[in-house]
Amino acid sequence: EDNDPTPAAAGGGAQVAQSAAAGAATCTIEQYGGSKVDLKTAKVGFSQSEKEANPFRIAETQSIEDEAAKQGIVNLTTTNANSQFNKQISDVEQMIDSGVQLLVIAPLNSDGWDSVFAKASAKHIPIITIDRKINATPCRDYLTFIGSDFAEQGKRAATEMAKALGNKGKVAILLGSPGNNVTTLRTSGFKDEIAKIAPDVQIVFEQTGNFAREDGQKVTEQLLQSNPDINGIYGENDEMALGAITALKGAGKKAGDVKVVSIDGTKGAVQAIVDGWASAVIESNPRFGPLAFETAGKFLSGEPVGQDIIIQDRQYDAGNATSDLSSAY
Amino acid sequence: MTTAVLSRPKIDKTWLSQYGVYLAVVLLVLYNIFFTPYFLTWSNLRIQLIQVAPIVIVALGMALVIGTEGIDLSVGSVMALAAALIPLYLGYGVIAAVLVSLLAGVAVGLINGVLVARVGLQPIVATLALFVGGRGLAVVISEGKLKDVRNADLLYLGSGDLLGLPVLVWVAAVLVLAVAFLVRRTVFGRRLLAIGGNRRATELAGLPVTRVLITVYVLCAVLASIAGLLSVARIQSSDASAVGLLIELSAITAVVVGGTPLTGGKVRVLGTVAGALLMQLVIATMIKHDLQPSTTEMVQAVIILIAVYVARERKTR
Amino acid sequence: MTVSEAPAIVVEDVRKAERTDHVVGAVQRQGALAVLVIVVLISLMAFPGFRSFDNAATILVAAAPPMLIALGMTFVIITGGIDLSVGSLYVLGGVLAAWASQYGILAAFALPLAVCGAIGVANGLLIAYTRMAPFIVTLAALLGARGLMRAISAEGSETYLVRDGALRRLGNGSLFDIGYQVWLVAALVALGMIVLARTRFGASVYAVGGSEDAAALMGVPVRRTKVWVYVLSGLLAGVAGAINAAKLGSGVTVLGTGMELDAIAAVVIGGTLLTGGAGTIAGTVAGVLLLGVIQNLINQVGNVNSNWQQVISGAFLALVVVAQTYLVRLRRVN
Amino acid sequence: MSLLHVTEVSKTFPGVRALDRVSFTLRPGEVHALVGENGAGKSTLIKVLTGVYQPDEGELTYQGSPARFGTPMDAQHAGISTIYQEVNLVPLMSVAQNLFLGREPRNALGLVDRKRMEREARELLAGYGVTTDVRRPLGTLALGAQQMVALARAVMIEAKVVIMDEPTSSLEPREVRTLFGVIRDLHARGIGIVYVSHRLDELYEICDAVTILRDGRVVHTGQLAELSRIRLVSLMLGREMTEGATAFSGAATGDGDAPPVLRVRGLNSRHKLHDVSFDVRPGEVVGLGGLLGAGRSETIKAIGGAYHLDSGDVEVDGKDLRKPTTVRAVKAGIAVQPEDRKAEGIIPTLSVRENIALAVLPRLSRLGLVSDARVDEVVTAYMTRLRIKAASPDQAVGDLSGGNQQKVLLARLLATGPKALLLDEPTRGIDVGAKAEVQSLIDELAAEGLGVVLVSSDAEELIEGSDRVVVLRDGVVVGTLTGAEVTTEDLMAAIAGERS
Ligand SMILES: Nc1ncnc2c1ncn2[C@@H]1O[C@H](COP(=O)(O)OP(=O)(O)OP(=O)(O)O)[C@@H](O)[C@H]1O
Ligand SMILES: Nc1ncnc2c1ncn2[C@@H]1O[C@H](COP(=O)(O)OP(=O)(O)OP(=O)(O)O)[C@@H](O)[C@H]1O
Ligand SMILES: O[C@@H]1[C@@H](O)[C@H](O)OC[C@H]1O
Ligand SMILES: [Mg+2]
Ligand SMILES: [Mg+2]
Repeated sequence: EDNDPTPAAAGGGAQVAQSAAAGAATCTIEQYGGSKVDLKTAKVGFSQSEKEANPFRIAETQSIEDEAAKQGIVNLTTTNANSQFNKQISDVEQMIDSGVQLLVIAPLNSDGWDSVFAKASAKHIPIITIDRKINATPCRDYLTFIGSDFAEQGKRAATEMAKALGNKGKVAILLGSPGNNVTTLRTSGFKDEIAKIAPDVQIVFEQTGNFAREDGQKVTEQLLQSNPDINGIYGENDEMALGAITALKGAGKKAGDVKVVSIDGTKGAVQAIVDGWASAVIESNPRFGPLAFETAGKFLSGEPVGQDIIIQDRQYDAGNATSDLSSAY
Repeated sequence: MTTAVLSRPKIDKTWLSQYGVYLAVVLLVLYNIFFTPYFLTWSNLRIQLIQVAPIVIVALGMALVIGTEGIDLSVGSVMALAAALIPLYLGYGVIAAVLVSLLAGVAVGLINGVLVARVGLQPIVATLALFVGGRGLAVVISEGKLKDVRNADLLYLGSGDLLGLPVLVWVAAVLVLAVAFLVRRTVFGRRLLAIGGNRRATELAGLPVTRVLITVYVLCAVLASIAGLLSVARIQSSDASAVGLLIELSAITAVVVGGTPLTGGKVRVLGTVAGALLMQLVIATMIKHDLQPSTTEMVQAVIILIAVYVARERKTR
Repeated sequence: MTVSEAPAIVVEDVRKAERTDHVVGAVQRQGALAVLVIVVLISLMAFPGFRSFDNAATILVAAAPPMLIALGMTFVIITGGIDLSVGSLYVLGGVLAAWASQYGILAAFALPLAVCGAIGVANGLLIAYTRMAPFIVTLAALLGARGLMRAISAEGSETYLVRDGALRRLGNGSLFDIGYQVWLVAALVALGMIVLARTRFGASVYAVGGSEDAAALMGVPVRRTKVWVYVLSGLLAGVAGAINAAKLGSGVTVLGTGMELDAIAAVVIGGTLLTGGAGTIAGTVAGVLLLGVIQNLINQVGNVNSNWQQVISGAFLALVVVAQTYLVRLRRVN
Repeated sequence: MSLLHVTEVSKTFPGVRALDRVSFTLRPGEVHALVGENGAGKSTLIKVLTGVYQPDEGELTYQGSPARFGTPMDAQHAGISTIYQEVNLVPLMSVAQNLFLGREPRNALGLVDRKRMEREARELLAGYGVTTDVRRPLGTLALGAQQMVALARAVMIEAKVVIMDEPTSSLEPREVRTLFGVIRDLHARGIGIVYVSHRLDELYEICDAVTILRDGRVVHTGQLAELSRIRLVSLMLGREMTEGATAFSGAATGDGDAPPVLRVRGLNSRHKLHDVSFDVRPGEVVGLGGLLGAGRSETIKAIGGAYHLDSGDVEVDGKDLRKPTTVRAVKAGIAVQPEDRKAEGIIPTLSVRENIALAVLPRLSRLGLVSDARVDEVVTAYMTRLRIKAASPDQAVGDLSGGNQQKVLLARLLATGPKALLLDEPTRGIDVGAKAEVQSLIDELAAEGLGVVLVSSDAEELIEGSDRVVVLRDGVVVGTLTGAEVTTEDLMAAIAGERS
């Protein structure tokens, strides 16, 4: 009865980097320090931040592991901090002690990486951060960031929300977990764009759902009681939106009564579009494996790589949800 | 049905300390009726009851354990275990899945009970081990993944109605009555309180202390696993890493705010329900006024302190 | 009754079992240390990655904040109390330290000390003067302090950066290749040992936990002692937060849940009785290190599903505590 | 000239007026007996004198000027030192630490000077006849030795008043001698002593003055020598008494030919019991004699399944218990009254009713549901029979006086309808009235055909109450006194090892 999300490997949806602007900063091994190594034999460490309840996380880890296998990287160590930040820091530090030559980090928090940088820079270990960005200097503290343009995701969600509501209505935001740039930018991107394009859309409610389904459901249940006239819910990720949809069903709403827009592109959320419960889903592609190792490979063999590698994210709505369901994760 | 056996008449105790929790619930409800739009609607009440039901169920078990001068930190992990097992056995039908998750509760309860009653560990330490390990196991079993649940029978438990009330609330209500009855009227209930009052003496009086204690921990864990499977049914998915997270603290708070002393020897079942309702209403009130978690948490802290201060036991010696 | 007037002699005869008693007693008191030594020895042989000096230094640095929290917790638990607020105070302390670092390193310590100390005072006063259970008072403080932390950090979304160079150096600099904070913590632990073992305050701490009524009748300032242990615990949690912020370079807000239970586990593994009246700081030190080493080892084993970590930690905790209980019992039966 | 004086103090607890306008005067160099039934208010008065409780009304004068002690420490600083009824030291701390707690010698750095503390502790205790490793946890010492430590601690500070609340209840005769030596010494130094005890012999031996409390009121105060024992007891109880050391009838009971109701064979427990065997026949009271630490309590507990046995058999009515557990023992008809009432007997938070019915609930219930009517029946019966004084059956046992707690405990045992009743110090710390009641109750129960095992450190009680005395030393049965041998002299000789 359960749907085991079949992740990355299956089907399409490989990440594509946006073409970098001319003159965008790059980084080479000379600038960063360190020496060339063969990626295949290099010791690589991957640090995952959150528990893998979220399909995004499953797909992300899977993609890294699959790609490593595909490229014949034999020496990959993975750790999972189970959402404990201090554990993630010691996980990474320990990998540095054990002599990794490349670090791929999906950071839990955008700040707080001083000690890791101190250790890694002493040994010139390149760090690629994926999905969330670290507030530090690329090509010095870390090598590069690969991920989405989160403010843009927020904007696109706003556009879809405005469209779904006909530029008028009351909207609630389910915020992601605090302390990272993803939440911050998805919020500001959304609000700024709404203010610009649909001033008649009012944001009446903002509570955190910690990127988690249960929290999304609980908060929405309360929200529906205090603001029964709500027209739209913006979930900063799909899990919270799916929780919100369960709450909507529980409150006796019909599909489409309240417009739901969210970010990530999980199977469940895209299916919700098919079922009429969600209006649109902006993708946040978690399949970082190929792009991360391609970047690392280039860098370690001496080629320059971008300091900020922004990927292209697709989008699902009523028009393409059914046909593109297979590329959701 | 002569004198209430649970609480001897306390001439010394003010009315407030006995009924403080209920008063607080009433006050908060009144506040909301006047100041919170749409509060006094059936659908709102319904949501509050639905949300509080799992906490009430866990708190019932916790109250029994606290009555024996124990504590059970592992309830959240038991919920996670129950949640993790359900999708695995749903293929064999809802009954099988429910039974298996209840069995997980029995197993954890037995371990806790044996560690406390036979090995003689302090409850907080004994259950700390399963608090840590139990959730770990649940996450291992579920491979850390969230699994959607679509089984209609199971979902009925989480979102269905029976005679106009959510099934979930019926289950909680029946369990409240059952536990209240257990504590007040049965031999088991009195033995439980005796153990909380003086375990050594109860032992020497020839009572089967080990058996009673183990049973209490099993009951607590089974109640937690019921809460776990109901949560799965309600959230329509099983996420072992999230279900019941930190619920041990909510449950203990409900029990203590409800007037059951941590020193054992006394259990207030209805007080526990009121305690859970009070904390639920606080959270609901805050969210409804779009106040942020920071405010909610600070208000909760103050309410806990006031409630416990008012209901605090005088020292008997 | 015919009883001689001769002066009574109550001679406690040397128990036949006294010697085994001593051995068992020592093992029980230093059980965590013994287990720690064994685990470390085995790991040294089994895991090459464990052998490096860097790895040891990493374990020590990571253990520094939990060590301070467990140190305070040891005092509290010996009085028969418990402090659940330390995890929240730790995060709060970090955020405050990071914010205050713009005014220099002294401010970065003074502010968290003041705020966390004040919450400790509140805990202590409520526990000592109202007879409310420590569990519940500090549970309220756990919520309250977390709320406060969120309130000053825009619900956790604002992360203050550490602005002070000296504080950053304290966080990531080292002396003899061992982080400054390890030295700082070692000094505080040593101080804690002296206070507990060699001062009147320390004696009061044991007396209050051993028998509160007796202590009161013997003239021990029971309430004052209780207030002080919670203050101490709050202060140490604040310092722990500050040095962690120094290390991370910012006041991270997403930390600390469950930290109080880790600290309790470490203290109990270290042989301190939750019922109060007995325990040592040396044991706590071993307990904290043991938990740190276990986490490190699980990563060493390599790609075991990291989900197993908790299972193993839980099993280990049970094992150590059960073993300890049997040792104590063995001792009693003798 | 008064050293310590209270006028018209009152103290009310919920439901009880523990002290009702009590006046009391202690003069320097006087040993003043404070007597009264259980619950008369002795301990409460002492606690008022020493700052544990604040009186509701009344004045306190100390050394001629009004005084008010907010805490026990205030009283201690003023020179009033107390040994409370239950040994009140910290068992997990070392002997030396207990002696010096709060006034540890310190070195130049302000740190506790442990060496000096331990040396001084050793020297000090030697003066009280206690030689032991002062680094040992106090709790590992025998109760008597602990009491001596408490005494040494109390006298060690420059006390002007020393208050002793039943100091001898857990001392053996030799220790009582030592204590009296200390009291005489204090007396000679002009220190005022308040002495609470239920043992009349002791009072007449050591006290000058007496104040008698009844139901929280002073019913007599004056010189002890002017008061006959019989008068004293009558005043205490408020009714006339006849002479007699104990209330045992002395009529030998027990059918010598009947098969034993309790048969104990070869009890062994490492370091504590060695091959302990004896029989108890229906209607017989078998005393267990011996010094503190002889293993009497262990024997009783082992029979009741509450003490670890390496080997041994216990039979009740010919049925072997096979590895006794407390549950099995109670089922078989063994009822044990433990020595430590507070820690192992009563359940303080529960009511009198709950405490009495506790062990027989299954009998008073159907399908696991308790019948309140049947419980009330049993509870009322025993409360009447044992004359339990409580505000109501719903009063928490923890709020009763020691004697009444003891009776509640006995009621619980009797309610189980035991065949063998094992009593460990059944009259310790209870007043003469209650004591007499308990003693005649024991006779009565034996007459009804119960087998009774009696442990008492009161030699008279043991001798007069028992038909036979089994004497233990170091966990070994060293002799049995039967018939005409059941005398104090023979008992002492057996204990001392002069006969076998
Ligand atoms: N803390 C308390 N709370 C309630 N009642 C109390 C308390 N302390 C004593 N009492 C009651 O006050 C009365 C006097 O008790 P107190 O302990 O002074 O008696 P006592 O003369 O010392 O008796 P005993 O010989 O048994 O020690 C008793 O009825 C007792 O139940
Ligand atoms: N395992 C033990 N460790 C330390 N002290 C003990 C131990 N067992 C008994 N004691 C102490 O020794 C004392 C006497 O022991 P025991 O109970 O055997 O004496 P007894 O013969 O029953 O005498 P009584 O009943 O008069 O106390 C007790 O007061 C107890 O405090
Ligand atoms: O959308 C999400 C991702 O971008 C974030 O970093 O973590 C949680 C995800 O659901
Ligand atoms: Mg008394
Ligand atoms: Mg004894």
